[in-house]
Amino acid sequence: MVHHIVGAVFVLIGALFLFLGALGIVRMPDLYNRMQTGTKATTLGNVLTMLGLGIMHPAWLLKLTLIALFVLFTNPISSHALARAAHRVGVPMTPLTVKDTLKDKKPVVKEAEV
Amino acid sequence: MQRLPSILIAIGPLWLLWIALTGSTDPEELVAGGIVAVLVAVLAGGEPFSPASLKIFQPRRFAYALAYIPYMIWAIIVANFDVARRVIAPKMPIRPGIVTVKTKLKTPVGRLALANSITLTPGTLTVDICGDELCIHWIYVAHEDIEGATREIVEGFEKYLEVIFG
Amino acid sequence: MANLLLELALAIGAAGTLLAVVRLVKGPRAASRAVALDVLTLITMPMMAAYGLYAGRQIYLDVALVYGILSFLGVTALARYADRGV
Amino acid sequence: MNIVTWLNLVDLLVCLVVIISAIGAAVHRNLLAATVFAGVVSLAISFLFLRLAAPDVAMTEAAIGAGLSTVIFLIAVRRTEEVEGKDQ
Repeated sequence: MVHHIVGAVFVLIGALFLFLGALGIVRMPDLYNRMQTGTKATTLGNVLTMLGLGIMHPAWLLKLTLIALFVLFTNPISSHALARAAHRVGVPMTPLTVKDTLKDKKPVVKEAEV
Repeated sequence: MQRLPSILIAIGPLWLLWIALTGSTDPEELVAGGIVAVLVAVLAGGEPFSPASLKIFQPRRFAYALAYIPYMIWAIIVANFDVARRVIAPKMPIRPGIVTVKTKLKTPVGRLALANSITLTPGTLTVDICGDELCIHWIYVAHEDIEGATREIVEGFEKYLEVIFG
Repeated sequence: MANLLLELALAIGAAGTLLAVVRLVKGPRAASRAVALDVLTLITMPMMAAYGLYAGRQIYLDVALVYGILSFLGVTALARYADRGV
Repeated sequence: MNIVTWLNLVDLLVCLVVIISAIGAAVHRNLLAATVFAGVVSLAISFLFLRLAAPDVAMTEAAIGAGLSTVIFLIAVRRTEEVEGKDQ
């Protein structure tokens, strides 16, 4: 019975991190900063939730581990693809930005309304 | 036919993945999984794998790969508390910017691993790779020059990845 | 007790979903909306898995996994479209 | 069995998400944004199917809504965009 409670607490912490990720994409000023919180907080939230579920029900641990690994591997890739495409079409950065070396290297291709 | 060794290597992990996903060891499942694994490996040309990927089983590389896992887990936890602190703080302490760093890794898989690791760790997000330079969005720019940024972001991972994929 | 905690976690996840929808509606351009879609997927996947445990059926995990894979494909296709057109 | 739990709250919130994003998909002029909204609709409906104890339907909804229809919409947008551009 104890492992049920421990696992549920892990799930709860994971859900809190997921919530923080969502809060981050609302609060952050521009797309790239949103992506930072949207990638990191949700990744740890996913892994913690899967870990907690695995503690609660050890028979499912293999499949839960697969899901967690899947998130861990694909999440950076999709956010990298989004960030690259956004920079390519010239999504503006926040005025707080101090430096943009990519702009000097690869100028923005088009100002599409993406 | 020069892809044949890669295809043969790719069949093994794909078959193991099938077994893990179905979660059963019935003979029928095993045969079906084998057929699907061969088909996928042939269609993909054994793509992410190559004969070089067998080198991971050399003891030194394997030990470094094992040591990389706890290092990565610790980095992810630090990253998340860092991000959580920035999100909750009423006046968000951010100083974003895109900086360039250099990498010494040569293989595509090694660079992929480096880029993914950078994305998962504190305040950094890989935006683009051009040649041996990575353009990284940093949520709090501490060093604007290439050398400082490389020292701060890349070198911790490169120590491990150079041995694993080098 | 454990069930109550799971329900609470699901409710927190749903609240997070609502916040992400705020960004989805506000998002100045399609790119911000795509980020919101990504985050929504990442919130829904563990919630599906947690609900699977709550309901005691393992097949819900498969739904979560299939959803994750296909949504990754969708987001990547969106990014690729914006980059150079599908 | 008539007890109201947290899960009923979750159902309500998810229904709200479906309504909001369906309206968004109908209203928006930018076709990419509308595609994203349609993806969110299928995501939320897939969760509702899970709540109704229909995992097979949920899996199909996920496969069609998230994967196939997004890609097909993108291809359609690309094929038609040029015509719209000439129109303006």
